[in-house]
Amino acid sequence: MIGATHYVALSLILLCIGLVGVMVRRNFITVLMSLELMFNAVNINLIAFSFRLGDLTGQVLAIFVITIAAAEAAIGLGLIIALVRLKDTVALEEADEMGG
Amino acid sequence: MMDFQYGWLLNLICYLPLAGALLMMAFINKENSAALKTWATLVVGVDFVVSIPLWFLYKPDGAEFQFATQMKWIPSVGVQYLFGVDGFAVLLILLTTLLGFIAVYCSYTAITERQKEYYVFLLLLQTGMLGVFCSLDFILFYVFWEVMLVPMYFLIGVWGGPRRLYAAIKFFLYTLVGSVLMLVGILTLYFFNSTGLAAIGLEGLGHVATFSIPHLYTIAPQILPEVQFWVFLAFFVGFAIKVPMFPFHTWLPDAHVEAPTAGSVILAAVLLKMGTYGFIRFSLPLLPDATLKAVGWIGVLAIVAIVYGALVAMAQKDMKKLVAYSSVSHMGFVMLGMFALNEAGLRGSILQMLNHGVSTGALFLLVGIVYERRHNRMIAEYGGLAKVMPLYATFFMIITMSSIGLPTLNGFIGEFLILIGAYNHSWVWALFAASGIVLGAGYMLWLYQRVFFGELSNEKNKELPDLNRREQWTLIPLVVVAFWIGLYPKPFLERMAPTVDRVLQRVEAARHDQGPSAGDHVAELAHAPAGEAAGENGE
Amino acid sequence: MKLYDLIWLIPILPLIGAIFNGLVSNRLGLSKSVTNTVALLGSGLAWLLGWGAIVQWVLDLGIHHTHIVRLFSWIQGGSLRILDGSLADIDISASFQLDAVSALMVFFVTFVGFLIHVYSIGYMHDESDRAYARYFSYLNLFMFSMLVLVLGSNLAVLFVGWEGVGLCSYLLIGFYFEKDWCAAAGMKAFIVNRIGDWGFLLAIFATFMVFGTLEFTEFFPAAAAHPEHFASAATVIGLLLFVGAIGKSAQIPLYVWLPDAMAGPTPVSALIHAATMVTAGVYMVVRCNVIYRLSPTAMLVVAIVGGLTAIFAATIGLVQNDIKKVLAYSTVSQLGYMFLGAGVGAFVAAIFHVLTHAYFKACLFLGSGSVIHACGGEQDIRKMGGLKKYMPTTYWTFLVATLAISGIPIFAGFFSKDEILFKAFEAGASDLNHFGSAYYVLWILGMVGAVMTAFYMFRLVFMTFHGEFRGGEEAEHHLHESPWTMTMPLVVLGVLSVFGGLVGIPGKLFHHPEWNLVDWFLEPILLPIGHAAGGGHDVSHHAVSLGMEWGLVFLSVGVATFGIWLAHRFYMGAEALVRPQRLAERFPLAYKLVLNKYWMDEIYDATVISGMVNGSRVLWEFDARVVDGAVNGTALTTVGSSFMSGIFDLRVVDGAVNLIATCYDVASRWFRKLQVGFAQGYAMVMVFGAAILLAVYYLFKLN
Amino acid sequence: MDFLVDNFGSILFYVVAGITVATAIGVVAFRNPVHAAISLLVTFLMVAVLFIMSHAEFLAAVQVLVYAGGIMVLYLFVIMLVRIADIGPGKVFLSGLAPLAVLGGVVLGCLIAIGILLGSMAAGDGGAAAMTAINGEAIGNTEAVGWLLYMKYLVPFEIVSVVLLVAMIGAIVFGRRDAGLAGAVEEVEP
Repeated sequence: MIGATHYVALSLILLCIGLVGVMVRRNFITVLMSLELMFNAVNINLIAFSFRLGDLTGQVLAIFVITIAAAEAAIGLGLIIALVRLKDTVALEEADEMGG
Repeated sequence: MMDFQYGWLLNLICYLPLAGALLMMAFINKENSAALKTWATLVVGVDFVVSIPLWFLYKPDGAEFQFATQMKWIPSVGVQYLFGVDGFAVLLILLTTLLGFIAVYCSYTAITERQKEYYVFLLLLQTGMLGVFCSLDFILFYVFWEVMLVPMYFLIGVWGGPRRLYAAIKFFLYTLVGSVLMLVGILTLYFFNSTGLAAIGLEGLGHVATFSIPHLYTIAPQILPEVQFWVFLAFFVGFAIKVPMFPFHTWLPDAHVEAPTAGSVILAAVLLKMGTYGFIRFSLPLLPDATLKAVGWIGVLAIVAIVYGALVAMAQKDMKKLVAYSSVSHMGFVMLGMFALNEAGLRGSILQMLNHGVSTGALFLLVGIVYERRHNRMIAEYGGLAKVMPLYATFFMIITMSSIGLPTLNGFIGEFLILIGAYNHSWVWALFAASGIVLGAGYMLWLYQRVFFGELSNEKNKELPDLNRREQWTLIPLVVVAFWIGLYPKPFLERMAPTVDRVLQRVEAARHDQGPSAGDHVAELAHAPAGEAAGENGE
Repeated sequence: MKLYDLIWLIPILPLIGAIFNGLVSNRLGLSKSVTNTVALLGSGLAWLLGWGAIVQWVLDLGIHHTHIVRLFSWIQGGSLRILDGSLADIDISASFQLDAVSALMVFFVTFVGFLIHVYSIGYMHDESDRAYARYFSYLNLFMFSMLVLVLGSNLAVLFVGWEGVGLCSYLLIGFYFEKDWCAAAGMKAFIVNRIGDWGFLLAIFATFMVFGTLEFTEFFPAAAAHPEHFASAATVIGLLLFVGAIGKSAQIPLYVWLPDAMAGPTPVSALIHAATMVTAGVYMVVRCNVIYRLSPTAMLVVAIVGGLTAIFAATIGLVQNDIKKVLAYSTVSQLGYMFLGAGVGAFVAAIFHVLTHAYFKACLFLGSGSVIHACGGEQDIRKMGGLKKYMPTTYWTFLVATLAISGIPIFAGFFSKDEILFKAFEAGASDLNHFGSAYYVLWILGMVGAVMTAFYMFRLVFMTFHGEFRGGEEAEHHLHESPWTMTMPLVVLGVLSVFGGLVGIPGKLFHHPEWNLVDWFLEPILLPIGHAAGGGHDVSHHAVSLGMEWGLVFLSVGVATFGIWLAHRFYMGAEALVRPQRLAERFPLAYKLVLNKYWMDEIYDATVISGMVNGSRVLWEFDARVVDGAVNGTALTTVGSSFMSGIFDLRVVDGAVNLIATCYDVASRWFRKLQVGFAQGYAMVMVFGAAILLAVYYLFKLN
Repeated sequence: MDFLVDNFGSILFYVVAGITVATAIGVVAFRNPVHAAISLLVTFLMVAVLFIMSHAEFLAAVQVLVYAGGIMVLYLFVIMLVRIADIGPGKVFLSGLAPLAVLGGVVLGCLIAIGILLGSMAAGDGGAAAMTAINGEAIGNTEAVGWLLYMKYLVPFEIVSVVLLVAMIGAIVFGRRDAGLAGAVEEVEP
């Protein structure tokens, strides 16, 4: 029988994939998409526990996460456009002029 | 002992300039000089207006301290927030608010750089000075005393003349030395009142720890003579530097010469009064034994200051320096009257503080006016100004006469009472001190002659404009007050009378039971209920 | 309401005029007619009110009544323990009193003041509108002060007027302030007066300490009631008061300011420096006659100073060539006579001489003003001469006044001066206070002074009005009689110089003592002193017989005539001006001594003034070097020691601190490479961090 | 077939989970962003299926509508707009760090897994009814979520909406051509 553990495991795998994507990809767009993956991982977790505990709050929380993810996507994409304007590239390591 | 009615009024007066300064910092653009000036003037103007009710609401036959506020501040060591004034402080507060207004009003064109900071400092200074006169808790008093130094330091150091840094640092350090010694004195009294201090072998009275001045008044008769001596010495140095008494006066000419006009005005009119205020508020009533022993020494120092200040003033080539040394001489009169320790002398002393504030303040204003036009204070640069600036000459003449104590003007009443008090104490004092009026006439009239009379020989002076309307209005209030005090000083004398009487009572008490066997007192009081002190503060 | 209840208004009226002219006319530059109308109204109304009040007072209350009008309580100084051990309240009120002396003073001060206001209209006509307003403002202010002085009912109010007239004198002497020497003269007057005020102030304090009050009507009776008790105090108070009088009335050694004071406009010299202000000292001594009569020492000092001044100033007057200077020294000399009178107990005679002196000296000064006006500002009598034909009115009034001052019978000065000299002689004859011989000497000095007075005054008349004009052709064309505003006061004062003395006819000589109105009028001020032995007023009238008295009268007339004859011999006719020249050549030292006023100004300059100025410079150096040097030295020591400890601090204490800082610095240089905004790097660090945290957590959790 | 019928839920889960993981790896692995985006789209859809399986029908709908419909379109827009397929070789030491990063991810994953395994979590679906009920009254899942969202979590809901608004404004500001970045451009360009 599929239980919460399975969902959590799946969620963990997705999270790790997203994490690795964030860390290794140089393409800003891909990095953002990896972030979306991580959001989804979290949502899976929330839904699973919501079902497991019989509490709808998890779903509500998931809705908030989706909303925030949308907001993040909007900002992130805006940053990509800005970066392209500035540097004509989407390589994340180009944005390294903060100091040092 | 205290009357809490209208306590808010005192707080309002004290903190209004502070609030004004904060609002100014927050909301007024530093480029907007018109708004800065208007706002600063408005704040000090309103402050003066709200301080006027003190004059009418103060009841000479009422409690010693009126308009009081009492709150906890640092309960662990017994520091309270204690505000309250007697007639003496009311007069000084009014003097401060009036002169504060004039100081702001006279700076419109004199200060062209960093105007925002300038007015903020002036307003802060105002709060500091008012706080000193309002405080009835030693620590609160000390805080305001020190707070006051900082804006003054900047006023001299930033907007001053060529040697401003030297003057500002000298002023600051000199005063600081004095005030640190004063703090030591305060702490000694504090420990004497409460637990004592084993390290210096000081045995305490065992009261609840407090810095409340009204409470300390009540224990004053029990303070041991040797404690009184050392505390008096500490206070003396602190206050004498501020007065300034000979030989602690040398910071004054430098500070005055370098300070901007408003700074000089405030310095002369109010800051110097802090020292004499301290003597009357603390040294005399708290340390009567030591006071009685010090009378001779301080009298001599005061007379030396009168004669010496006048003579040195005569030798000056710089107008501001001359006026500064005349301050030394005038403050000598104040000290002399105070330590004559009789009603006439003390009343004259207090009145002379006001007079000096008005007259010398006005003199600095006048010097500032001509300095603003010529950027030169050397007497030799001038001559014959009465021709081009008749109105200015008239004002200068009136203030000169007020300064040298011409009857019907304020200076006379003060000097008359001081000298009659001094004569009462010792005719030798009066003999020498009265020579100050001759010398005073000498240096002031010589100054007047060199600046205003004679031929208008210097080309640069030929086109000097006379006073404009604003300058006139900075001077008119002072002239009016000068005549008022000179012609009808009764309202002033009435208001200071209770303070004078109480101070003298406290001193006389010590004179009569000279040297009570102090050990018995301490033993007796050690068993007194500990709550007594707190009870007395509250009344 | 009776007019004598309004005596406070007498000084106030000119004050209003002064304020109006000072603030309004001067500021707005109102026309001269407005200015002088206001000024005349001020002084004129004061005159009318003053006379009216006096008349009503005499009629309603009588001359023995001292009428006091108390305005308000002025100075409340609390209570003081005075010498007798009781507590006295310092409560000085602003109050005025009308009694015989002040009535007499008000009588002539308002009147002469008004005349001089009128005269000034003409004299000051050439000034600019503003200067004109300033002048009249000062003049009115002077009237205010002088009237406060004479009307004050206590020493403090008297002092207000005393200082007030000093101020006005200062302002008016320095009226032409653009001339350095005018301004300097004003300052000199004020400061010298201040030296006197120093004594006066101390006298006030002493009075309070002795009597516990400053009101005349309170401490005079107290003193008179217990003469022995207050004798020594009276000496102190009397001498201190006299210091004030010396300053104000220009006696030795403080007379030096008065000749210089002639720098002011001539009407000012007439009003302030001849008729009124300078007599304030005499007024004050007479006012306090009770105190003086208690103290023989003080009396003698007053007499000696007065007598010496009288002759000393007269000798200087002999050779001066400036018309106003001569009059100035003559004033000093006459003031000396007044003090001589006061010193010998002839207080009434002293005040009488004040009155007559006011008439003839004001007339002389105004006359000289008229002359100066005509000569275009020239004051040197060597450049005048023969003015008689150009300005007859001036001449005749001047001559009359000269006769009066010389002591020719009928003329005003004769009666007063003669009475003073007679009383001096009498004091010697009756061995007053056992100082008889001293008083004889003073009488002789007075007589010699009288010769000199007659001589130098007629020298002045002859050199100015007689002979040929010596001022050159051009100046001669401008000679003219002055306008009526100037001559009218001259005439009035001239008439008074003739008849003004008749109020004080020495009736005793004719066995009609009641003829002497002045004696009758002023008698109330001489309070009877409780114990006969203490008093000096009790001069025996039997010491000098009537015949002797007549003899003295003729002697003094003879002396005056001799002076006039001498002047005529020296300065009239063919040998005019040659004889004095010869005399001067024969006694060059004496001549130079007198011409240069005994070098008194130079001596004062060399000793007191330069001593003061140099002393102040030395003190200033002392202040800058020693007193301030100590402060700066302390500062320097502190800075030095802090520098040393600074080095220690830098190397040792700070070294440790810096070491740590260096570590941080190096580390941060290395670490900052991570902080470049490289987001993925952050993420990686975060992941490892989280991993380590979790691992650590497990390690602890699981064990 | 019984096996299939009986274990339909499990089989479905494994299949869906497998696709999810595979496409997720695809997102990270594809060089071409378009491919990655399409891969991500599939992931989203699969996650929606998982939601349905957990009785979160409403959320599944939202997932499809918002993610698949909204956010993905946005990504594709940007990818089209930017038109940079290949970003060339990396200039930093990052390439060398990639294995380390993978290692870190794996280690963290393992550690979390340990945590999950250590915790006791029994299988079960005790909440199936609860997913459609509110206050014990059975209604639809959507209605129940709505009820909770608008009654109990109204304030967080409003706050989130504000966050969204802020993000919107932020995106507009970043996307603007002229202001904001204009100065920065000048500074950067030599």
